Amino acid sequence: MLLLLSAIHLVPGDPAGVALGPRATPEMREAFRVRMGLDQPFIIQYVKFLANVVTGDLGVDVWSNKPVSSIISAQVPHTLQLTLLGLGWAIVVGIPLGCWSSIRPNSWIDRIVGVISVSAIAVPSFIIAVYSLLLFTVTLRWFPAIGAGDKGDPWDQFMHLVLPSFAIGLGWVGYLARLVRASMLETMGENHIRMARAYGLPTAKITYVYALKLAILPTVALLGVGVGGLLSGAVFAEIVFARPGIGKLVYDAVMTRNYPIVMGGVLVTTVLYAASTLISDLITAALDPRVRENL
Amino acid sequence: MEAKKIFSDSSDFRRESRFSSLIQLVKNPLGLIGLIIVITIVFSAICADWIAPYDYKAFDIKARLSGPTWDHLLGTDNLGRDTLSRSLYGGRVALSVALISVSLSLLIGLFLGMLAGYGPRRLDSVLVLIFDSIRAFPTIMFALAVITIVGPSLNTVIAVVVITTVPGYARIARTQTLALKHTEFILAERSLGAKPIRVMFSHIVPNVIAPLLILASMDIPVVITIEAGLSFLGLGVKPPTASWGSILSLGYSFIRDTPWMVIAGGVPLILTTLGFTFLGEALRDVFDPKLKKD
Amino acid sequence: MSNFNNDPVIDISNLSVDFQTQRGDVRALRNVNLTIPQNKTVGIVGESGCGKSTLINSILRLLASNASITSGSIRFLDTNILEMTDSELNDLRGQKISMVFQDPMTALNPVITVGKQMIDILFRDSHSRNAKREKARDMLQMVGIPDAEDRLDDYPHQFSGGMRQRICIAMALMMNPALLIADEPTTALDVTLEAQVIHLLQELKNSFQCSILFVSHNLGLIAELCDEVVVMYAGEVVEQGDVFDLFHSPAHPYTQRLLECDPARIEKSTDELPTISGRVPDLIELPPGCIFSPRCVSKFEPCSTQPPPEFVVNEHHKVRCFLSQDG
Amino acid sequence: MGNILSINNLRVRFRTDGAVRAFIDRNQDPYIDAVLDVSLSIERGKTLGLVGESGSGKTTIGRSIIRLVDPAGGTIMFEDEDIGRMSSNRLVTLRKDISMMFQDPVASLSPRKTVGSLILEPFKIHGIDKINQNQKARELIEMVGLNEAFLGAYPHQLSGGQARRVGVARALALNPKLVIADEPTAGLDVSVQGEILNLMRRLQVDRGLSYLIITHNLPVIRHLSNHLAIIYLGRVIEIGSTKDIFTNPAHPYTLGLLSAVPQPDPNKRREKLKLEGELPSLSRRPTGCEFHTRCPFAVAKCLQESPIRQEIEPRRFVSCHFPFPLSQVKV
Repeated sequence: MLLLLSAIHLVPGDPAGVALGPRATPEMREAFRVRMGLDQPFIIQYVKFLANVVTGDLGVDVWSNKPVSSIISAQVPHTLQLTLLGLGWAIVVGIPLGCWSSIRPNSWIDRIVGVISVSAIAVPSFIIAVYSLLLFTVTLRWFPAIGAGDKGDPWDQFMHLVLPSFAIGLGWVGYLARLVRASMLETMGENHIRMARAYGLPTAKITYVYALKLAILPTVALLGVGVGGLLSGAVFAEIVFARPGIGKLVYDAVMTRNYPIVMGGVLVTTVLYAASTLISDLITAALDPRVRENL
Repeated sequence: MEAKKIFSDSSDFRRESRFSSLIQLVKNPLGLIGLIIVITIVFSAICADWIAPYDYKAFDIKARLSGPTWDHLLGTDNLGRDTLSRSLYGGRVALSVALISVSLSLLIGLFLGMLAGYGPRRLDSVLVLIFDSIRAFPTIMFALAVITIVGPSLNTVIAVVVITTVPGYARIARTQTLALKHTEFILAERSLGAKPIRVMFSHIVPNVIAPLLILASMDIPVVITIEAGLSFLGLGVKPPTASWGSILSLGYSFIRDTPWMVIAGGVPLILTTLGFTFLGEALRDVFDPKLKKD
Repeated sequence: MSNFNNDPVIDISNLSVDFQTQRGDVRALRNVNLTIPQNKTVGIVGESGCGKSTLINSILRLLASNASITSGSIRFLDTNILEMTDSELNDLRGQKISMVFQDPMTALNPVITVGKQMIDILFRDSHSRNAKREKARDMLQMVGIPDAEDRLDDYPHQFSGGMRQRICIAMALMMNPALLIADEPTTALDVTLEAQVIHLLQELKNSFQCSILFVSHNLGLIAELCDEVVVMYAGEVVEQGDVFDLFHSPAHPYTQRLLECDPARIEKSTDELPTISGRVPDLIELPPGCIFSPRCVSKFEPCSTQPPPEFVVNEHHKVRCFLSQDG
Repeated sequence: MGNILSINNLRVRFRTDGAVRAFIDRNQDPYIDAVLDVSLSIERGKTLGLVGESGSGKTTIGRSIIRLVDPAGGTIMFEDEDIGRMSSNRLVTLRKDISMMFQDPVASLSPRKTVGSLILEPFKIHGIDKINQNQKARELIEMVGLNEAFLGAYPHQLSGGQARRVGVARALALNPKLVIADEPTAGLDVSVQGEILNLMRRLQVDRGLSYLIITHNLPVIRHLSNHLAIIYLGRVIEIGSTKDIFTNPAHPYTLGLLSAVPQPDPNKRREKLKLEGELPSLSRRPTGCEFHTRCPFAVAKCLQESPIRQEIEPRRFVSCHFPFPLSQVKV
């Protein structure tokens, strides 16, 4: 936040000018500046902004004068649903896929899974969004095209979620598969796994208890970052599938230069991201006694 | 393990081929595919002026939104511009953005990361705090916010990409430096009287640069994606400059009329990101001893 | 070869192992013969690269994927380990043969409690969980871990290196194996802890009635603990015999030099320590004759042309060296 | 001949908790003493062995001599200067006079440099360029018994013994007066150990070097050092001539260490003193004599009073309430 605010001050040009466009009169600009508090010194602005944020006040919408906080909080659930479902895809498909290909490294199954997951990582999520829209909606007409679905109809809402969450989650399916495979292979080479083998423990137990319990740790630690990636993807998914959500809201606000909404939206995503990092840290601590001790 | 030690002896050392890594890279089928794709894309971007059938901003009023014809192999857009030519020029934009921003990030990240790792602890804390706050923004959100403030342009895209990717490089450079700081060979250099600058540039850089280069090769597709994404949202390149993102965006608007624009913008983008990712993965397999074992 | 007891626990004959590498096949083990009698401790001694790790990994069939066993057999009581199915192997491992590894810091799983890891070894038993837990506690007590009951719920990182090696030994003896393989179990420990662990092994070996295969580069430890000694050099067993015989009248020049080089044996302070000049041969292209001949000070005519067969010095003492040809 | 180095009451502390953490835990003293009240000296041209188990602080003592760690108290007199008070410029030139060899022979060589450039590195660092570089490199590599071809090799291509030789060449490049060697034989096979030790011994005689050898390996140090200092929990508990200590250890810990060394002779199996227990944690030092937790002879006095260092014969010091009388215990 500090960074963004300082960016406003450091970049050449007048934020009011950018926000209101070239045709604004000097009076309009001055009024805008006073209304946004841009006429005050930087530190005061920042402290004021923080104080407002703490009390839940994110300012008011430039055009409608509605409080930003209520506009945003209306959109949060949509984005959360989308992100969590995307994450769900990644976990439910990605982790088993990674495990599976690590059991027989360099077999043809492993190679195929490898190529597919690397490709899934490489292809941008908005391309997947556009192409899946083209294929499943325009051509095959299997899924509804746009919007979030009927409010009272959970099935309809779910159907509207399938394609967007697939689009944003696919990359992370591949990513998790690769990550789990790599850390499984690394763990499988460790001494204590050799020892478990030397004791004749059943292979399934070695793989799914002794190795996975360790190999999952880096994956869990990365899930926090993963949510950040999914939130970025959600922006595109929401635009392509014309879904409500923070991404769409902020994008529209950028187009209309609705500065408070952009700030609020970015702030809320940052908070979501921070929360997910915290959660993944807590899960790591729950799984790893060595981390727990240093908490 | 056993086998390695057997080679050691007291009158000669283990000799090895200089080109073994390159051979290994080409032997890996994915690496080879990646290399071929990357070479093709780079070639066509450099030679766009000669191989593109039309100028990227030339109109053909008679043929608007046409499908593939002999005149226009990949069809035209709503203004009648040749989609194939625009795709070729789009590659040039994508690659130059990627190249410029990745090399900037790499250099800045390397420097800051080493500074954080080798410098005083307070500086380290401050830098880490800054890196973490930048990483706390989802990239696209950050880009949207910055673009609202300074307005869209290619330079903004590069700046945003550099700012958001520097922490990744810095983090790796920092952890590597921290790990190296207490290794015996760095202590040995210090015990010989080497000053920090010498230790950093002569002994830490050569050991830190390899993982950074691998990250850079993996980052190129990410950067291309960001550029295309922002242009897709209309926040990247300014018209009439062609970018894969803007072609896609236009295609998306006319998706119910013709799929060709979406294909012409998307397929090269997919190929490029795949090519660079395959190459990056293969490079990592060759150079990262941790994963090399198998 | 000593065979005075009844059947040996392990009888290895003519074992050869190759490793495929980019440069060619590394002939890591060649024609190894070795028996481990019941209730005896056999020590394998040799410097790095002599093939001792390869040998013990072959016994448990834990060789790396680029290794191939080109000849020979490893008999455990009356079955050939090399022909065992996976399920037979799993029965063998841990239950009949168990192993203590070199580095106690990495040998235990860091995210599973010590008690759970010990109980898991008893997965073949049908006893109740509580009975298994009691057994684990008793074992920890036996190897000298104080407050064993409470410490079952601790994680490996909460123990010191010496304690972890004691835990590993306890785990190895959980199933009352017929053979315990100890691969340099004290190399990672300080001298005083090393002495403690060796002492512990001495005690346990009497109460558990099992054979021990003790691998070490330290001659002192071998002399301290073992009944019989096998000397390995560059992938071959060059000499084997009773510990007193071998230490007091070594027959192979390599064994002789090795003993001379050990600084612990040199009573008086000296300015010039003895060394073995030359180098371990490349195991991809083997020298034609005796494997030690390039470094041997007492080599003569046949040494560099033909490999020496096994000569019998006495009932308990065999050596691969032409010097012993006439007995 | 006099002493080239004498250390008096050296103390080295390490921070265990960060400032914030220490504040939260109300930890008034977030430090541990890794080295405490260490006094010892090295005679010119002679070798002092510093013996202790891992975690005893022996490596830290070595590193504080070249100020890789800063002492918290005491003096380190090198010739007539206190190393603890040297300016950073003087420290750089000091490193021409004192050089250090680190534990791991391969890992202590910068992995992306050739042996040739590693050997010439000391000259570059100290701006000595008026030398014939090729000739100097050849001289040095031949001094340690390797041939010229090695100048083009990278560290990972070397065996432990070869890398150790390169380390010796580097340490001796600038003609130092004192060489600190941390476990010079660690990780080497017995047959190679002797070669390195003989090399070090030969160079000592040729060049009048003084050595400080840090090790846990008693059989090896016996043949290399003139004097020994036995370290326990960061303190010197016994110091004296190597011969005297090996024949008449005065401190029970020294006796314990000596009898822990296994003898390569099945007739000499031990039924003797065995040290029970493990090294206590530095953050919770035992009361009284810090060795009492493992000492088989400890009595009430040992638990309460710390022993004072006493000189039991000329240049032979021991910190124990009840040292073994001389010429009574035989190892």
